[in-house]
Amino acid sequence: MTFDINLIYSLGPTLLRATGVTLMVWLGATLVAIVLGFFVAFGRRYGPRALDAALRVYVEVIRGTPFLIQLFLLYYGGPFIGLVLDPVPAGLIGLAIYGGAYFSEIFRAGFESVPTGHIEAGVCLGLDQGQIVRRILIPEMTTLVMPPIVNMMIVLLKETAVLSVVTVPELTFQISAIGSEKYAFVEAMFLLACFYWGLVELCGTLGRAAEARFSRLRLTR
Amino acid sequence: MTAQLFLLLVQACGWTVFISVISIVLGLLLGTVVSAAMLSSSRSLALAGRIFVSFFRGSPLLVQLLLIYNLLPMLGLNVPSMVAAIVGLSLCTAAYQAENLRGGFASVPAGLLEAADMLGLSPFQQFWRIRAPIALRMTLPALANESIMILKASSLVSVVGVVELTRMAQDLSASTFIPLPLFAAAAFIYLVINGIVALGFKKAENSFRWGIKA
Amino acid sequence: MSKRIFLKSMATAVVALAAVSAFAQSGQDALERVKKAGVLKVGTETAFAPFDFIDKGEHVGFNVDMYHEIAKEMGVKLEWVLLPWEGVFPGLESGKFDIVAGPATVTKERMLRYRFTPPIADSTVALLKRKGDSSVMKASDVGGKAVGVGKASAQLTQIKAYSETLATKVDVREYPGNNEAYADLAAGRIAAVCNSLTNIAFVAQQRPDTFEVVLPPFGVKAYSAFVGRKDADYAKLMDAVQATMLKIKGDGRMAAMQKKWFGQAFDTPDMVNTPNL
Amino acid sequence: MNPASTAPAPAISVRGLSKRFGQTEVLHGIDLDIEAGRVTCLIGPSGSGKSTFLRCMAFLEEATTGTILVNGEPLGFAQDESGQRVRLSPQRIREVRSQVGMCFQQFNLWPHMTALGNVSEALKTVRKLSRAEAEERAMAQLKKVGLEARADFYPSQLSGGQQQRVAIARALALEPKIMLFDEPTSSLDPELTGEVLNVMRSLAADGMTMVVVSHEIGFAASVANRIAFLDHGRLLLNGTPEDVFGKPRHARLDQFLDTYLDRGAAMLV
Repeated sequence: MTFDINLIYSLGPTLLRATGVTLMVWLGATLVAIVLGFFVAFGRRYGPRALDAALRVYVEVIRGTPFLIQLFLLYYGGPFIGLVLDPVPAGLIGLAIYGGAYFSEIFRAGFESVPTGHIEAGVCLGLDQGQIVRRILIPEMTTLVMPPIVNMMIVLLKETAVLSVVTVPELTFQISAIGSEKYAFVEAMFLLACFYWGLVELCGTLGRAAEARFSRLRLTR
Repeated sequence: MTAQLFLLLVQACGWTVFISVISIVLGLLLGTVVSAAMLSSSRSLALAGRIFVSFFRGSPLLVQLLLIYNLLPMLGLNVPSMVAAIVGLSLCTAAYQAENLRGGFASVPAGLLEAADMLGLSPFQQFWRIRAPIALRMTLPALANESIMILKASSLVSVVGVVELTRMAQDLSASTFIPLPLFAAAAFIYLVINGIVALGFKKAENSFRWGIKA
Repeated sequence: MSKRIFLKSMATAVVALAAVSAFAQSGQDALERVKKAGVLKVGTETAFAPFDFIDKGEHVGFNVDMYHEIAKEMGVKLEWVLLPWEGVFPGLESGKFDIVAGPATVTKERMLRYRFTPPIADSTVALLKRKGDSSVMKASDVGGKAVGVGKASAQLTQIKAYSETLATKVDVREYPGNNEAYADLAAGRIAAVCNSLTNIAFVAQQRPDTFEVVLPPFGVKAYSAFVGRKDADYAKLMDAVQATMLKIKGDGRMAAMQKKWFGQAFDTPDMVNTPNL
Repeated sequence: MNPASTAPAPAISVRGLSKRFGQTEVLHGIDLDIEAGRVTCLIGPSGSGKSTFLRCMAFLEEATTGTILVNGEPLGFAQDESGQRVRLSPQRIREVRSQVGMCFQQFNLWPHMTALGNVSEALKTVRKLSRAEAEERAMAQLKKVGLEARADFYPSQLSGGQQQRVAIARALALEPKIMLFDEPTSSLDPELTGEVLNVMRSLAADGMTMVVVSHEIGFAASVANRIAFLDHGRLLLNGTPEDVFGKPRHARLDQFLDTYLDRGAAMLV
């Protein structure tokens, strides 16, 4: 087996840029997905029954099919219904729609954990709906939903690899190129493992730190 | 999109289900062992457990599969495609399931085990009669999620030469050049399989309610 | 997990990989092994029509016929190992199979790492467009338009070089694979796909209502060939395959197969020693 | 057996028991004999170490120093010839501990087993009885606590008082010689404490040796034969209810009764 370490050095700047793209798409999509997931969960719990049914279909279809296929249909099938997206927006939107379904399930569990009595207490004190969400719902469920949110963020980080299929110039797209250009597939494999493991460990460490911080806040309040 | 193409997809999904089911079961057993290691008082055992979980959760499954398929033969252990696929998927899901179970085991109240201890149940009996059933029941929703994840992730085992549902859709679209209907059909088949799995787990959850209302 | 442990385990992985590769260097001679087992194992991807593809559930194509002849001549049985393209070369390196079908366009860069067999087809590039698109009638019409091409492929080099010769440059879009590029051509994001004529002729033939080939081809002459290892213990095997293929070419069997799968026979050289790319 | 002897051999004999968690010593050199066939109540303020003391007698906590003899046999640790404190084998610990049953504040019923399952589990797995025999004996115990009609209910379907009675039945099924109760009514609604206390009363009437950590001073005063008062990890008082509660009272006890008890109970004593 041949293993050319110099190849890796020569790729430095490209890999740096690709890491940037991966992180940007991942963070952007995660942010949108969390907001989307929150509103989906909120709509399902407190909205009308028909909305719950419609959102349920969204959640189940997204969770029941592979992300690769969803993204392929969105990007290459979209234009046939008039939805033409550039690669990076398509990747961002696809990842956000995918993550939103999972985040909504996390928030659903979070909402269920808040006793109705606490919300009723807020109503009695004359808080409006927005205040109840901001001042009661969100703070109370934070500790419970933080660990699964961090977990899901890690899953999404690894799913960004799929974006290569719609030509987003992220890590997998760039690294696998050294495979097809120089036929250095083994080096590519090794690099992929290193980069994703490193990023995931980083994300996990930051996530745990954030969890610890949030739970401290809760205790001191 | 002809009936013949759809039939080929359905045949290929047989492998998807076969490999996923075996991997989930093996992963559950191995995951139990790994989570026990992580909870153990031996520091080196706990560290080994943590590294296992870190690696198999942190690196892409694609790379893990390629390593198993291509590195083991160099060490003189030639693994056939099917074995590599099952081993790779099992190790990966074991890491995720170990984390789930760790949470489940930790959340079994210590008092339940003290009660068992007072009644003279051996540590082994305490684990299998009290701790494991409760932890498993508590993590059943997570196991359902993980099973669906694995059914979807099994599309990657094509990289070691097993033609499952996604790969068949890709192969067929590379000769018919009608990817959209083929991928939509594959998505539909995944949805049906995962719907059945989700229903099965709901049933299991309901039959192990132990009187606790939903 | 702390950073130190992470670095440590990474270092261990590197050492292990190095040790494994050293171990893999020392092997039995490949030809002897193939003869002894009576089996030639060939790795390939089945998403590369008309070379290797799935038709009615069966693996067929030019490569299947060609390797059938090669194995017959060498007096061994044939065994296919079917993998996605990203799994093919790791498989070759780890000895999962003896040679790769593919084929791949012969380039200088690739010759540094692998040994090519005698070429099996002309891989001169041409353009594929949407059926009835009157804005692309000849290759030079793509100046200023978006053209899709496989990432890091030999065709990418070709279209880039060609773009330089045009008054308005081509907007080259890179795709992870040809099939994604075809899908995007159908979706309308790009005006054409640049690929070997052999491949796109087949695409147009399969979906005549959707696609159409833009003739004539352009760019420099290039050829595609099967790929094997350069290691010393593979030299005899590659020599044997090379001799066998030249025999099949010499007696006209290869031309017949080319006619069957590509619709025409190619005039290919016996070996490509100094590729244009 | 021996009518001449006024003081029967103690069921549990504690000597010089200390317990520390890290740097903090929570029990300081406690000596106490638990008389057989009698009810001993451990009382004291929160944090006085009474629960820890009880858990030491169950060997759920390991004492840092000191010895505990259960019917004359050392529990957990013994002195060897040279006076060194040595840990006994798990087998031996289990044997000695099998004479002791325990009830917890949180009941600790296993949620995945019915009431009958909870009571019969140890009969099957520890005593190795056949399923039929185990369930028959378990049923008899449930009958004793008045819950035979609830045999097939899961803990989540029972009230707190019923759960605690199942827990008592579970402990009694193994026929222990001594029963330890760790605040058995503390997590119950007031109207449910009665049914549990009644079961404990009838158990006392049957002559069971009992050690009860409780805030139910009324129960302590009326049922207990002995009261032990712990404060800051020390055994301050140890005697009959009349001795302990009667006037003049120890100043700390007076303070405790004032601070920790509802007036109604304090009136009783």
